[in-house]
Amino acid sequence: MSQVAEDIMEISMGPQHPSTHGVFRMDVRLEGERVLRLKPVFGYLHRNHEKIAENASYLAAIPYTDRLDYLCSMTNNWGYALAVEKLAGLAVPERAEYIRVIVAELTRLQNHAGMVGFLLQDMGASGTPLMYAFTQREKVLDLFEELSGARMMCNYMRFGGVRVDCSPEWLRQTAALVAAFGGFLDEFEQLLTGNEILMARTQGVGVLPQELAINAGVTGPGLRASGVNYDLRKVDRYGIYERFQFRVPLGEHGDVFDRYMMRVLEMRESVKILEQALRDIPSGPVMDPKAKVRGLRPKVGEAYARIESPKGELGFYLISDGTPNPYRYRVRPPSLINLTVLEDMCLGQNIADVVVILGSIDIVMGEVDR
Amino acid sequence: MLDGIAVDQVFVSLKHWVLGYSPAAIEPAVSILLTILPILLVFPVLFALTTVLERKGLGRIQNRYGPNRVGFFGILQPMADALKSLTKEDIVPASADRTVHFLAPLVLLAVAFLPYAVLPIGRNMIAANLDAGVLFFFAIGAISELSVFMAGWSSRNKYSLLGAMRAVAQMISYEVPLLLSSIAVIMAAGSLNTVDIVNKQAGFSGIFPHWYVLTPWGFAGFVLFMISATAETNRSPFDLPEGESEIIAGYYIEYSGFKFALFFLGEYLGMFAISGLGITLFLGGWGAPLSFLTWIPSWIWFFAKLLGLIIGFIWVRGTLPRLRMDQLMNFAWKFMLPMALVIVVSAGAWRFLPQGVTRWLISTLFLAVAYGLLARGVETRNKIAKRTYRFAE
Amino acid sequence: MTLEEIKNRLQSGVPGCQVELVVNGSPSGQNSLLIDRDHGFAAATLLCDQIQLDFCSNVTAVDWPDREKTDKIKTKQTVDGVEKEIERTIKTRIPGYLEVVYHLFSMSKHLGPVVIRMRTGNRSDDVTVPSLTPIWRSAEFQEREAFDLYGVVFEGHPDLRRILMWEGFTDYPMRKDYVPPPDDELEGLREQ
Amino acid sequence: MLGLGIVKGLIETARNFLGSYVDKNRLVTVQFPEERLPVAEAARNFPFLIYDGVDPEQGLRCVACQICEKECPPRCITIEKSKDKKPDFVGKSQFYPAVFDIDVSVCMSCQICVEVCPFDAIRMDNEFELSTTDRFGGLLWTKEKLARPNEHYLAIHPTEAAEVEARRAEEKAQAEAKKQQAAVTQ
Repeated sequence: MSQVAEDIMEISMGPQHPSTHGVFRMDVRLEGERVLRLKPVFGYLHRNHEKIAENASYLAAIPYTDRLDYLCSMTNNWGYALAVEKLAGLAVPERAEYIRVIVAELTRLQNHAGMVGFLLQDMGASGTPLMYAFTQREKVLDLFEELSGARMMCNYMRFGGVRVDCSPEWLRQTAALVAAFGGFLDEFEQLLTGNEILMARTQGVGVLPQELAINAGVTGPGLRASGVNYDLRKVDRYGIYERFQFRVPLGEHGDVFDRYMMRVLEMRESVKILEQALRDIPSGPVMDPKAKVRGLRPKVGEAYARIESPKGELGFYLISDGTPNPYRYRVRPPSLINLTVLEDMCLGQNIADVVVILGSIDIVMGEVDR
Repeated sequence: MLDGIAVDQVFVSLKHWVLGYSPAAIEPAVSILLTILPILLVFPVLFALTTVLERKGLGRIQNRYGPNRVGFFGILQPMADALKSLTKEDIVPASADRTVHFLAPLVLLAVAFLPYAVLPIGRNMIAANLDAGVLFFFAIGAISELSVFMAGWSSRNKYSLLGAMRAVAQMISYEVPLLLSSIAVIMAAGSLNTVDIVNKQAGFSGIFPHWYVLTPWGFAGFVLFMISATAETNRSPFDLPEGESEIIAGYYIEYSGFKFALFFLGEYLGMFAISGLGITLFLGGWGAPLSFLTWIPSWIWFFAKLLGLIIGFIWVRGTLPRLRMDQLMNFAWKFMLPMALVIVVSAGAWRFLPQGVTRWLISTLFLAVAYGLLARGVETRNKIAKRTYRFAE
Repeated sequence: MTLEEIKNRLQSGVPGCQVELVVNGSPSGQNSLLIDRDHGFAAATLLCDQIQLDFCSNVTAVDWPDREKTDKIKTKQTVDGVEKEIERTIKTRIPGYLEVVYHLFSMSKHLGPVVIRMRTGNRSDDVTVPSLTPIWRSAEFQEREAFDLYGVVFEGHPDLRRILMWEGFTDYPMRKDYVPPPDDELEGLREQ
Repeated sequence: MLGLGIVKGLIETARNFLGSYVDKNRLVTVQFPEERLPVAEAARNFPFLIYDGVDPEQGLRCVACQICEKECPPRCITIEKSKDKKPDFVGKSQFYPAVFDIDVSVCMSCQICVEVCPFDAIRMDNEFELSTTDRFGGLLWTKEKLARPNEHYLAIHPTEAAEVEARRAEEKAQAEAKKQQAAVTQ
């Protein structure tokens, strides 16, 4: 580490650091505790997911999408399945669309709860909010295990529907969880939202102006915290989201507190969506009968599909050349692109804030490095 | 039922009984030894119990068990921890300054045991009845910063240096409110001698004791004292020197094995010492809380109150996130310091006004106005405010 | 705002810019505009400012190696006096190139994807494309990734370094003709 | 009023502290070796081969068609066809795998092999206490280690197994009927 001037200190935060949310490194130049320069370094978890998917068939790529953002495997599957359905022009039966919305919103609940828990952990609360969040997350993961067989690596969606139908018992358990989730959120907010130390540590910290957010392609709760009304569930209306009444929370200041509140308010909206979806889920097939399980050969062409994953806009860009393997398979990683503005937000703040700002962006290294 | 006094003085009479057997020539040495030995035994055992209590308390706060595998309900967990820290390899970084690196935990430990000399644990159970007991306590308390900086500097590690800088800045800046909040008590008691302070609070009016904490300025002083005590011992909302999530472990990052355990022992002993002083100044030392309870021995009351304060520390640690360095300093100098001065004024008003309701009203008025103004100052400086959010359809 | 209108706006707005509509065979119907790389930057600024495509969602590179197109053509040939139609297959070698694809959206007007593509000269020495990071900051990391995994050099990129592979790495792993180095440890496992 | 939010937070943790002694669904910890959560019926860990009847060699359903080997994303299945054939449950003579290895250290339990297998020969087990010290040999499961009786499949995935049983029984009945008809017309 070069020692430029006597009082300038260069330290490397990561890749092995308690709060970089995975193997992520930041070359930070400090003057005392104030940040002068911050260069993120990626690549420690790079497995070349895209090359693997290009050498495998369309079906074989699905279990790999679980490992992109390994906290939200269901929404990753959905993004990829949506892209292939657009590419090959497959239809999805009604019940499957409803199940997709249900599991996606469940994923959003457990991801946002986890994110708030990790953010408080970075702020020094010794594990209490994280444990409350993870208690709820366990309940959601048990539902996923009941449905798809695995807690985190669900491998559940297929092109033209979902792999397994959900039993009425499963729907009852989901309804019970959704009913109790409101209570958990009230307790969580009582512990956190009014807390003066939390407000002092996050309000006015890591401010992201609206123009920079749009220009730097920040998407998801981070963008809406800066006041931009852009939620793909409302913009693209993919799946059957236009059938549900829910609102999109918007912040004004675009600082860490707003990003925290976005997650909490979005959890409340997801609970509303889940209640409506569970109420009017139809019966019927969950898989397009004529969709073939293996050996899918879409016609030559390309397609770009994107969904509102809990981290932001997760896009899949596929080019097919008629063979069973995709010619080009590209994942648009919301975590990586949201990190573009990390340095802009951290300049001038001190080192305790760098950790909090990184936590508020909510990255998962599996998706950043692919 | 045993006569109350006998049980109360059981340790004192035990000591005199043993003294009787020692030859006259070395009698003063043996008597000193007999007062030091219990302190060296009782408080490390209390440290062991507190680690279990802390981990089980934090566990239960987080809806999980705490350690419950080693021994019955996890009681033997500290033995396991001690064994682990003894057998762990003691790694010293190559570029470390070896002697200072080795001395740091020893200095911390020596300094951690000294304050117990002036703490009245029970009726005439005090190691050294100094006239300036409180002054001695604060003088010794200031040395622990030296050992923290020795540890941070000698490990030659950037994070430990950051941690050491933070530790020194924090301890020095919270020493001032600590002293000022105890000045009100010294003023009211009229003496620096801890035994006098406890005796001043010994009387009862009706069934309530004359504890200083039950007066308005005393309660505010006690709250201020405990906040700066948390900061002094680097415990939770103020555990910036060992901010795990920011600078990994602060000044004891390069310590492993038994030296690491010594740091923890030093920190916990500092916590017990400063809680002991808090009990002596505000909670009436070893006095009984209600008049009809005086038959319980005095030292049991001291340890009961100590246990209460420890539970308070654990409770706060389980709830609050950490402050940032500049907020910590602002809070000390711009909220705690003026508040402590107002407490002194309020204690003065309490002292010279006649008894009765007016005295209560005036001193609480002082405190309430000061609190309102200073709290608004903190909120505007940190720009914290409740927020409402709009929703798009 | 159909693709045709955008194409005309581009041709009128940016003098001398060749814009070609690339039809997309899949039912997704996302056709794209192939813009020549010399006027790429000017075209992109027009798209961003005048057509308010203020959000560049996805930037990626695609490797099109040299291809052999074999097509049968029927020619009339007189063979020893008799006129016969014979089929001859001719192999035309299409030189490969690296292609960069940008998916642009408008956050203010909730406009759908406008896909623009730029192509490099060939796959070996002439691999430069104008960088659009000065226009959309979201392209910064994605262009660095395209450089790292495909070898497309972006002129005007503020900080063009490898983003995923380590500095000492020389090859471009995502190209179709990339041969990974023998992984000794793995090989050892196979023989056992 | 400064400090009110902190006090509310303290009350919240106190409620959880007391709740964990009183309220059953607050304290959710399961003491693993002594108490065990019931395994979800659809839970999956590593694949296993099914054989009917008693003898694993004879009853193995797998006909070494190698579809699963081709479709397996991490390619952890290696199959070598046998030279001779043996009759399967409907009497048709089929190949059988001489070698059927799954490298369990590579397998990511994604159950695509189960999905693509046309002969219901491979299913996902939910056994998870599988740690071994031997990294190479221990985790390369051969045919013998993979084979499990059909009863095991009926035990761990009851509903799914019931459907498969029904379908196989019906196929068997059709084959029988066709055979009788063929015998009659002869």
